[in-house]
Amino acid sequence: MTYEILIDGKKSKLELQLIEQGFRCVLDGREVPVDAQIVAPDILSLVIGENGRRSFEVTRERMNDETFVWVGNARYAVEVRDPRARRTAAASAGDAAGPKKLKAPMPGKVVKVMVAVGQEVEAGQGVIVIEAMKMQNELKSPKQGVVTKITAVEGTNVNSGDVLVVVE
Amino acid sequence: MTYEILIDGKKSKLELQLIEQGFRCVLDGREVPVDAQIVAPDILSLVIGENGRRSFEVTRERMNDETFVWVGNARYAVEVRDPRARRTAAASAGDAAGPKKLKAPMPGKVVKVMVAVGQEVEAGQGVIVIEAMKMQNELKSPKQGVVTKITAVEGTNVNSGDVLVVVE
Amino acid sequence: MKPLFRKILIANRGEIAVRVMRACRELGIASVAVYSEVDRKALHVRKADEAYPIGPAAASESYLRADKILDVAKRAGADAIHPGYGFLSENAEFARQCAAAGVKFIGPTAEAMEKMGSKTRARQHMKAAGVPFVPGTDRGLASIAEAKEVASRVGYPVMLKAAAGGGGKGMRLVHGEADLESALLGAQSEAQRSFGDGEVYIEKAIVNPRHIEVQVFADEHGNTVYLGERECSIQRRHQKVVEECPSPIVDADMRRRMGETAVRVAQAAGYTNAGTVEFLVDQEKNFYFLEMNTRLQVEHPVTELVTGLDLVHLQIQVAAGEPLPFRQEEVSLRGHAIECRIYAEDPDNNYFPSPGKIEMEMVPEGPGIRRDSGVYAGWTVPIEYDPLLAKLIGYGETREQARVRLLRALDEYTIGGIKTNLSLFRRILRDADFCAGKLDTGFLDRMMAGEAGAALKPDADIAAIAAGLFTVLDGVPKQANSVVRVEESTWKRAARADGLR
Amino acid sequence: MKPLFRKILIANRGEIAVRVMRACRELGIASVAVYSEVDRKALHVRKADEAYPIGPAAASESYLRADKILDVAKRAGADAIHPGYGFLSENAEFARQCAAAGVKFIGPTAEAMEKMGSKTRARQHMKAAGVPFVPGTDRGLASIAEAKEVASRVGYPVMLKAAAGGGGKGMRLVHGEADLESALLGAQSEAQRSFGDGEVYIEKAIVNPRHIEVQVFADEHGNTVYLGERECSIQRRHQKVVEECPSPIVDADMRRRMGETAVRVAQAAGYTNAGTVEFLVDQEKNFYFLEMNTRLQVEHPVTELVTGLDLVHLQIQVAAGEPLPFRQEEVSLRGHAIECRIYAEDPDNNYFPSPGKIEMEMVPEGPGIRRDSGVYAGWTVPIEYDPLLAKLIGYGETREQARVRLLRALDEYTIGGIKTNLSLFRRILRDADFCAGKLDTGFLDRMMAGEAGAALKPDADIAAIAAGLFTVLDGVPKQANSVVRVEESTWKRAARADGLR
Repeated sequence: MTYEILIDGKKSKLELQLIEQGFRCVLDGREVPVDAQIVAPDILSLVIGENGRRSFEVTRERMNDETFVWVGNARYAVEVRDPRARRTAAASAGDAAGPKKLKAPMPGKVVKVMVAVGQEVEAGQGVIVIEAMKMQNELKSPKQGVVTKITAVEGTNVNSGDVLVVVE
Repeated sequence: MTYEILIDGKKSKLELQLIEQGFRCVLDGREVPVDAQIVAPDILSLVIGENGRRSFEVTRERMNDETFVWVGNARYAVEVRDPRARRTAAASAGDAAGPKKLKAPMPGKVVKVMVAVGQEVEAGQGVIVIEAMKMQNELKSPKQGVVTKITAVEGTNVNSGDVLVVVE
Repeated sequence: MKPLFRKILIANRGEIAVRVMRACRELGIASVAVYSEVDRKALHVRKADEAYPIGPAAASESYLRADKILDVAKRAGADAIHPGYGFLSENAEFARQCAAAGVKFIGPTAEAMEKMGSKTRARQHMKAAGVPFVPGTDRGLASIAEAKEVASRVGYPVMLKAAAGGGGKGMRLVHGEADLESALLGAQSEAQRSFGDGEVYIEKAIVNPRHIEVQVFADEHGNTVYLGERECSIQRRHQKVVEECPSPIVDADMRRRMGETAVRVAQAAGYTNAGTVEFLVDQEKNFYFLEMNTRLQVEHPVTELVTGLDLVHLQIQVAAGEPLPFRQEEVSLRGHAIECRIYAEDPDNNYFPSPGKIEMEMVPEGPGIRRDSGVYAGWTVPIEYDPLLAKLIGYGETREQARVRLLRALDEYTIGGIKTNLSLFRRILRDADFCAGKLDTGFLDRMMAGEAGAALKPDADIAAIAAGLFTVLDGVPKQANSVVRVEESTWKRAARADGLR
Repeated sequence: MKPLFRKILIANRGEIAVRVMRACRELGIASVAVYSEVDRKALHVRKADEAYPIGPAAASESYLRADKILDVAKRAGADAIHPGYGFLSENAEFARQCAAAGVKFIGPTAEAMEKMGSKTRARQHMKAAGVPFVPGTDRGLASIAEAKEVASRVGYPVMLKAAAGGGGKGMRLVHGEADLESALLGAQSEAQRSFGDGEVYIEKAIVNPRHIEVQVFADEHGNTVYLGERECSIQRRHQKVVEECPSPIVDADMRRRMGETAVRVAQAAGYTNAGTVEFLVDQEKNFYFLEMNTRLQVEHPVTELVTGLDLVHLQIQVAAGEPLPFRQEEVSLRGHAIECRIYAEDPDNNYFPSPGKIEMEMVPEGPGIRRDSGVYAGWTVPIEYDPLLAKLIGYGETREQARVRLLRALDEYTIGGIKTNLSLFRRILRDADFCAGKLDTGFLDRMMAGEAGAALKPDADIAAIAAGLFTVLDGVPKQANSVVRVEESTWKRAARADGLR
């Protein structure tokens, strides 16, 4: 099985082949001896190497529709593309040309909508203000374009990951 | 919905009726105001009463095929009989007349099988010795009768809940 | 033994409510929680013996509603109320209402709170008690000549401040006499424009002060003691982030002088129960009274670890009328403790609050580590309140040992689903100035402005391998039976699952 | 600063391996785990920087295999080995092999271990150092006349013991001279039958002794100190269950006398690093040397909490050749600590071991509570090793505060899936004799023989309601999306689920 894996946006090729005692693991053409065990849901214990068998605890975190893994104190954004699902993955990868959704990065209350449908906005221009825990946060347009949809309503609560505005 | 509930073997009748703000709860004919929330898998936060709203944290524990609930420090064996599944429940409730399975109460190694198939045994007679953590434990026959099956093999490991011997 | 109280209502939420409930449980006292609509599943409700709803999420409709809280106290039969910190804890009117309702308020009297509540009134009481203030004038300057005279007496740099002021309006920092006249004119006209009052006074400017506070405790029999100091100079937006006890710069003599001053402050106000006297400390280690906090502080655990005392037990005992069980000379500091305030905030977005559901929590334990938490995995941190999730406190024989133990504990600590400031502490605790104890209120802004040192991410390869393995193993069916055979490995199950494809 | 060691191999498993790894992390030293086949997922493997398999589950094939462990040390480049307790920790031959391999053994020298390893050899060394033993004779009694003379000199009751003995054979407890002659003849003939050697000697019988031990520490520069005592009288099947520091009966003078004796014991053996000298204490508070444990004890945390020291840090520092960083007169005890050993054993089945999978774990935290654990929810406790899961330690200003904090923590502690002895501690800590500090090695058997007080189960109604609610709520489908709307209650989901039926 071969996967295309993006770690913080950087692409790697990972081959995993089931063998008697676990997996044969080849990362970007380099064979890596791996001993892996799931010790709890979303927690993987890895021992890597033959001599100098380094022990790692890797934790998977899902937030909205993103996935991260923690290795020690460092958090990596990950995306795994299964070759069998490659077309779907490629199709869903947005690019700058299409419409972009501005999502709420945390739950909060919409205190101000600063744009109107049809309005032109610059990339980085403030479009929505959300308040949480008594602090206000101005959310910025993800790209230059025209506001095609506003779902946020002033005075209402939103959840993390809710779409607030679409810019096209 | 009405349930027959056994707590440490003592039977109660519990009616739970879904209402606007939760459940209407009647235990053995007595209405009990209940505010219940699942706070984590198998952990229930209960607030009971109107004035003097007592707060309880109740944890469910499943061990082999038994279920227990912890209320504070006390552990109660529970059995819930759903009226709709009553026939099944009644059928599966073993009685002294049928065959009885002797199960391993903990994982361990079978160090001795003290009976043979066809042998008559008394209730409480030692039939199997299991060793765990360097201590030996003699398991006793659950009833008087004849050994009809022995699945335990000396020198092998067993898991908690494995059937070792059947007495009929 | 007669119990101190029968039942205590805790008029608070989060970690401090849990901490007070633990003390109640230890002392054999029943605890009563109150909660707003979004807090039904909060940890403090789970830990309480009784729990009562008090209204909508907004604190003004629930945790700040003295009437509702006193009504619950009555219904539940509570004979005392612990206010925690924040909310109603420094509200003299609430303390007065408790007294009127015959419910003991665990804290100072309304009168003592009022003496300390207003800064100008506090200043008058404190002057009478001989407490040091930042040198300067209390009233407006009559002339530039007077300004020059005062400035040269207290020494430059000086700060000009509008008497009616606030928010930085009418303020000027002046480094030498050459700049004084124009600064004074500017400040006066700005004050006039902003407040309709051109009165301006002078204070010595304390450059990069330390913020050091002294814990005091007074019983209802006239005994007042000090329990060492806390260094609280690491602040962001005037919010403390890391606190420690003792301060790296306070020696036994300075501790005694600060402590005795703090006791005079408390006595001048007729203070009872736990309180904290805050000081500014300049680079020559002169200390100046800032204000008194008339409640238990968030950072009280560092004092507990270093003095070996339980301040909440003491609060309850003293409120029940017991005398302090020790005298000043029996108080001793041993070792060092450092506290990190774990907030729900996003380190990658200017530490903006990040409420939401905690999907995962791996918590540190072991030697020298204490954690006071108000949350749990599965809990949704509401958007309405303070973002404090938990306090992580490290203790050691020495400051260095406390530091490395905390770093070790931070390594064991993961919170998933929401963003937290855990990474900030890893950076602070490794900072060279922090290690050297070179702290002042500008420390954190300086550190943040410095090289971030680009978050170390040495294990991208491991992350890639793990990501792939997680994906493969997701395809392995979970066993229906929770009992897993010792001999049966994940691999065999994976192999079977693979065979089925 | 030069690191003490570069990499330490921990030749152990469970909580002690984790505890040592934490110290390594704190001191900037890499840690190496070794593990048997059933321990791949053990907590100590998860916490280590490196991990190596050393063979089958049986300890004799893995954790007791000096050759395999030294081979790993070589492969991993470890420059020191920490043996923990048990396994190879008191194996002089292993210490010698480490030295030969150029790997520092963190503990005493092989020579010191050997001096202490044999009871008779230890006795000779200790006699020379003037250490008190239980009074009596060392050699066989020549006649009944001699027996009478010795017995009346040491005082009744006395114990007759076979010189070649063990296992209770040839032993007789004698309460007065009238019974002495027949008892001696009986003991001699039983000894002759059992061991082919009729030699019998007399010792004063210590009735209901306390078991009190002294922590000693020696560096490699001739400095030896004592770090207070631990009361370990609460035992079951000669296994300690609860320990505390200080002992309720040891005052400053007795502590000094016991401590100085313990230091003489250590010095007589040329001892280095951490060690423990065990004493029997009779009802008149006379103490008698029992044996020396040449390793870190399970119960070391109570000493750490009361002295404020980290004994594992000290072990590593001393092994690296550093001098002790303090002198005897700088050691002070403050407060009180009590430890509970949480075992996987079934309280309803004579405390028989109960290994298996831990399905759930709710752990205590907060003021005064430390937990050193070697397990986690999801871990399968193997059948091959000691049943110790974790140690729960409570600290307080006073013994009473430590006690109530521990009881509070026990209230917060639930382990599901396997049986544990948590309920035993709830009973011990509420026992009247325990509260009064009236402890001796017969305490636990007496308590267990007494009224069990029928486990309190006041909340059967609550259990019934909860059981029903769990069943109903099981029918509610889990949300596919883990983000739950704040406004959306369990009830609404339940209502929808119900509507679908």
